[in-house]
Amino acid sequence: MPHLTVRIWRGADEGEYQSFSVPMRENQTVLDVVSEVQRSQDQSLSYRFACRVGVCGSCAMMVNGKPRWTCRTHIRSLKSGVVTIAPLRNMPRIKDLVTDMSGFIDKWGKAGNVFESERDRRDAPVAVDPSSPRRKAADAAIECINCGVCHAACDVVSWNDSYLGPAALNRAWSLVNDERHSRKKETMAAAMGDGGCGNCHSQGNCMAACPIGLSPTRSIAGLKKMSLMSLLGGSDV
Amino acid sequence: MTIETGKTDILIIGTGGAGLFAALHAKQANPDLDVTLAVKGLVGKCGCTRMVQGGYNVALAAGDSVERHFMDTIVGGKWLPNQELAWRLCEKAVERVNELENEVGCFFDRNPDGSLHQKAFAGQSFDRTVHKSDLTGIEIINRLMEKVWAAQVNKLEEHRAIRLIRAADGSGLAGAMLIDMRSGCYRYVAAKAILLATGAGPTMYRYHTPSGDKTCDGLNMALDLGLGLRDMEMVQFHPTGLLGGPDTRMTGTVLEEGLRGAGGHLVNGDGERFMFGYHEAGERATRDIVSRGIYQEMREGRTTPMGGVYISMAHLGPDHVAERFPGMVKRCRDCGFDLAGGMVEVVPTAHYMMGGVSFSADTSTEIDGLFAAGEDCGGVHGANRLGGNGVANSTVFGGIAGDSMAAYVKGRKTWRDADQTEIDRAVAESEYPFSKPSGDLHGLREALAHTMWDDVGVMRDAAGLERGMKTLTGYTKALMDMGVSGDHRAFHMGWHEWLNLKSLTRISEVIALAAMGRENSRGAHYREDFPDTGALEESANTVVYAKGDQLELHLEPVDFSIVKPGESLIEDMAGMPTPMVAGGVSL
Amino acid sequence: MSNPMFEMRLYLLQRLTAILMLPMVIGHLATILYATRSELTAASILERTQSSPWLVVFYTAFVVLVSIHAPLGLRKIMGEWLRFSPKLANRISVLLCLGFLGLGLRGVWALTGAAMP
Amino acid sequence: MTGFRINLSYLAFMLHRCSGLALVCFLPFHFLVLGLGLEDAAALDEMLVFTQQPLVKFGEWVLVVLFSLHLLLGLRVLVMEWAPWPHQGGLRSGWVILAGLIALALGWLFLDGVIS
Ligand SMILES: Cc1cc2nc3c(=O)[nH]c(=O)nc-3n(C[C@H](O)[C@H](O)[C@H](O)COP(=O)(O)OP(=O)(O)OC[C@H]3O[C@@H](n4cnc5c(N)ncnc54)[C@H](O)[C@@H]3O)c2cc1C
Ligand code: HEM
Ligand code: SF4
Ligand code: F3S
Ligand code: FES
Repeated sequence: MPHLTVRIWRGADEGEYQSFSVPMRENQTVLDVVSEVQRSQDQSLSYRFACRVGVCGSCAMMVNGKPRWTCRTHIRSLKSGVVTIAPLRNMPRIKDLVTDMSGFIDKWGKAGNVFESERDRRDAPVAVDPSSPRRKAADAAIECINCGVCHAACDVVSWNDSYLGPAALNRAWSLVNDERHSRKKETMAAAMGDGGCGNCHSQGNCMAACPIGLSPTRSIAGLKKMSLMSLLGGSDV
Repeated sequence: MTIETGKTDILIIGTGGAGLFAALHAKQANPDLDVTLAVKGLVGKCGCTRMVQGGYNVALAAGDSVERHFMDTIVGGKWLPNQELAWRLCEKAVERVNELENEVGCFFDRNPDGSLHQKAFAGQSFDRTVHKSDLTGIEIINRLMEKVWAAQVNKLEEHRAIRLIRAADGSGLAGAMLIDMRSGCYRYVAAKAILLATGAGPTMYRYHTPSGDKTCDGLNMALDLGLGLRDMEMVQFHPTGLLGGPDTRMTGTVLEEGLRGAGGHLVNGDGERFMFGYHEAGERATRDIVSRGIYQEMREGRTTPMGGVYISMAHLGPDHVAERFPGMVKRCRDCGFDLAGGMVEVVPTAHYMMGGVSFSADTSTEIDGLFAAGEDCGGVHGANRLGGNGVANSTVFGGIAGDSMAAYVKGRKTWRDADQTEIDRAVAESEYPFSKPSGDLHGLREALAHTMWDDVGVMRDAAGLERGMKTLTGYTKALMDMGVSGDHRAFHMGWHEWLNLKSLTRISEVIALAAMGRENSRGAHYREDFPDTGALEESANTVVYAKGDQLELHLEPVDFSIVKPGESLIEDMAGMPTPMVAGGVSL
Repeated sequence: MSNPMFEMRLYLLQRLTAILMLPMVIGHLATILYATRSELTAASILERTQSSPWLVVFYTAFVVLVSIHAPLGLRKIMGEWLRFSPKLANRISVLLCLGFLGLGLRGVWALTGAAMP
Repeated sequence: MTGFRINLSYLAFMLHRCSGLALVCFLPFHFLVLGLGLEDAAALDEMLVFTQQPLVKFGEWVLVVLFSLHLLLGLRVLVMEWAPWPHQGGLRSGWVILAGLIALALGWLFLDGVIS
């Protein structure tokens, strides 16, 4: 059976790559390879996953230098006989392939991403026209699984500690387009603040890397335009 | 062994729909409460609520009613549900969905007139499933996560609960023992009230859908406390799990039911459509029937190269399929399969556990201070869970748990003293594998998976169950002879797999025992040697207790407190698919 | 920052200056390309530039815009690549802006001085 | 540019930033040279002679290209930020290539003018 060489980061900030040889299989994802190494070669190898089908966003790693969701990345699609796997970029490392995602999640909150509305559980849901432009804009950004792949792909995130990053701002965009949301001003204020949308240089890595095919670049551009409107006082936000 | 200690008013174990809702409600009831979430993975980024595709059942629309939803649930559950719980589910779901929309911020799909869109789901007499495209769980959990982060709740992420600790004076529950998985340290958290919301999960089967972090730990901890587990033989199999081969984690993951609803064909290894041989509705028959049909084909050897059957969509037009099921098509493509134009191999896959901890409608349990909600609990669904009732269950009862716990801790100034011997025992039991030579954990897990699949699976009989039980006892012994490698504890996945296996083998035995005890066929439980339903009026629930190392089975008659077999709360037939979509579009 | 919108305002200012410069710069480029095709001497340049008061306005505006635009860009680069603190980057940017303004206006004066009344 | 940075939008960002930087470096000299005319026209003339040297010509060519590039890529950024997106994938990657081509074409025009 042909084998695949995998180089896996061991350690935390200090560490080194360790090579393993794993049997090649017809159907094999990067997560499978990592699992196989852990199961049959080194029990103590640390990695993180949950859903294994691309909905939980906890398995992202750097694969051959690119941030990816590993559970949905087929080895074959890498077209490479040697696979190098490292922990996700732009996040503090915990051990081996596991990173601390709490900073990323904190930024999500700092971007004003908490829904509020005037209604409560006794009221019926607001009628929302599914074909309205705002609903469509909100929808286009809403399916994010907060996997952090875009966050890892954005250089501004690594250069500027205060930058909220593409995922957090993408969510802010869906919120400011949510006609039910009553705290749009607060959400916009965060999106326009020091770490906000003005920091984005349209590098586009986020969009190119997002496994879901979302477009944080577009969402952030939307926020930039809305910021202009609101500073000019002409926005309905 | 040093043990870190902490104190909180309310400790919630698990962050699925049940856990997060409980945290939110407890904080709403009293913002000054100290609420702590402990979870095996990252908050909200693990468990199955996030994986919900199909949606959320709720009687919102004109023409639908709580009574109708209730009758569908009872009839679907083959008269085994606890009726008070089922009623509470259907009634509260209305409020909960409005809360999700208006307070939590879920942005469900709409009808052209702006009202919530509700789709058809199998086994229901009304289109009542609220959804956000086919990724409803992501929307629910992401919005809940945002709310919970903002609510000043303590988070113990990557903390595995290993034992619930009783009070020294026997008055109730004192706290829980956890392992901080990142450091490998033990942590005792004293709490006035604890919610068990670890989501059970039938991951001991060769093919299974749930998230990998779910390994029945909660059920195991409940058994240790002496609580009864009811209806444990009721394991729901989803008919179309992806089959990718033995060594890929994608195997077992769900291909949505809508594929069959839309007219997908199931074809066996000989290239024949076989479902009409089993049921007149063909591929559109209910989950249990289709699962058994496929299983039968597999048993008779008419399988695909990897040992399943094919699902084929191409005749509907590849472009049409790609457009209608973009998520499924992309998922298959990422895994190397062409769903839109080719044939994809599928198998029935263990999806949901209807059984679990016995609990009351206010989520309290027999142990003072312990509450339970979500998939860890038994009684709401009986013999079958309707698609869309799972997430309703976890969010409805999770919210109730938050309210109940906040009320419970009110006025309680002090924490109970822990029974130190229990704490010591928790540590000793977890340290045990480091005292043994490291072994082939994965091999054992595979063996367990095969046994459960073959002997305690889609179709059962006395001989198989007995054989299975014997083998399972052997696995329990084998596990105790097997240790893990190394001496460090930090993020040691082998160690955690050992602990997973400990829960899984024990709960597997519980399932097998309950399955032996039920000598009739109801819903998800099918006995080849007892294919009949049995008299509905004499319906009983199985309840399994642990007495020392032994498991004990009891049969307890169902209390038809609201409606008796033969009666109904609605005019027409409950549990019938809506005429529009036979078989429904569901998950 | 005292004003939470400070960052956003600077961002918008940079975009605004860019937009305003756009036609000017196109004109400037055209001039350069044109100039390469004709014999240039100091006298011919000065002759042309000093004959039009409009050019005074044009070049002054350009100098002002670019003196805002470029240091704002550098400010970001200082923060991102050199990891200067916001305070330091702000100070250097202001100095750069003043420097560019001084040098640039001096150049404009030199080129167009004769056109001034 | 490794791995995740391989996309035209990132290339555009880098080119835009580096061209901006280069222009900034050149700016003070440009102003200084113009300022020379204030003291005496002769110095400006000397300067113009100096600029006839091939190396300096090359430098000027680089500047013209970078200038055009910065302008065009800046325009792209402005369009991305302020104009509506036609569809989800509006990274305007084609613009990057186009901007490069136009910049080179202008550079050629410049060279052509200089050499002739
Ligand atoms: C693929 C899939 C699709 C589904 N689709 C639908 C659908 O369309 N409609 C529907 O109604 N239902 C659906 N279900 C069922 C539904 O997801 C579950 O019924 C429900 O979400 C369970 O919620 P829960 O809160 O009880 O548990 P979960 O959401 O599973 O959460 C369990 C939590 O407990 C944690 N945990 C586990 N063990 C421990 C431990 N030892 N210590 C600490 N924490 C622990 C886990 O990490 C997790 O956070 C689906 C299930 C799956 C798997
Ligand atoms: C019409 C002409 C110009 C346009 C349209 C333009 C446009 C832009 C834009 C949109 C940016 C922001 C890019 C970002 O943040 O990602 C920018 C940045 C910048 N510009 Fe310009 N610019 C022009 C002229 C100039 C000139 C003449 C100079 C210098 C002399 C200059 C120097 C810079 C610098 C240094 C940056 C920072 C680059 C960065 O942050 O990546 N620009 N320009
Ligand atoms: S936008 Fe895409 S890449 Fe970024 S976190 Fe969301 S799903 Fe992941
Ligand atoms: S990669 Fe970063 S710079 Fe902007 S377009 Fe994406 S957030
Ligand atoms: S394991 Fe959940 S996204 Fe990969």
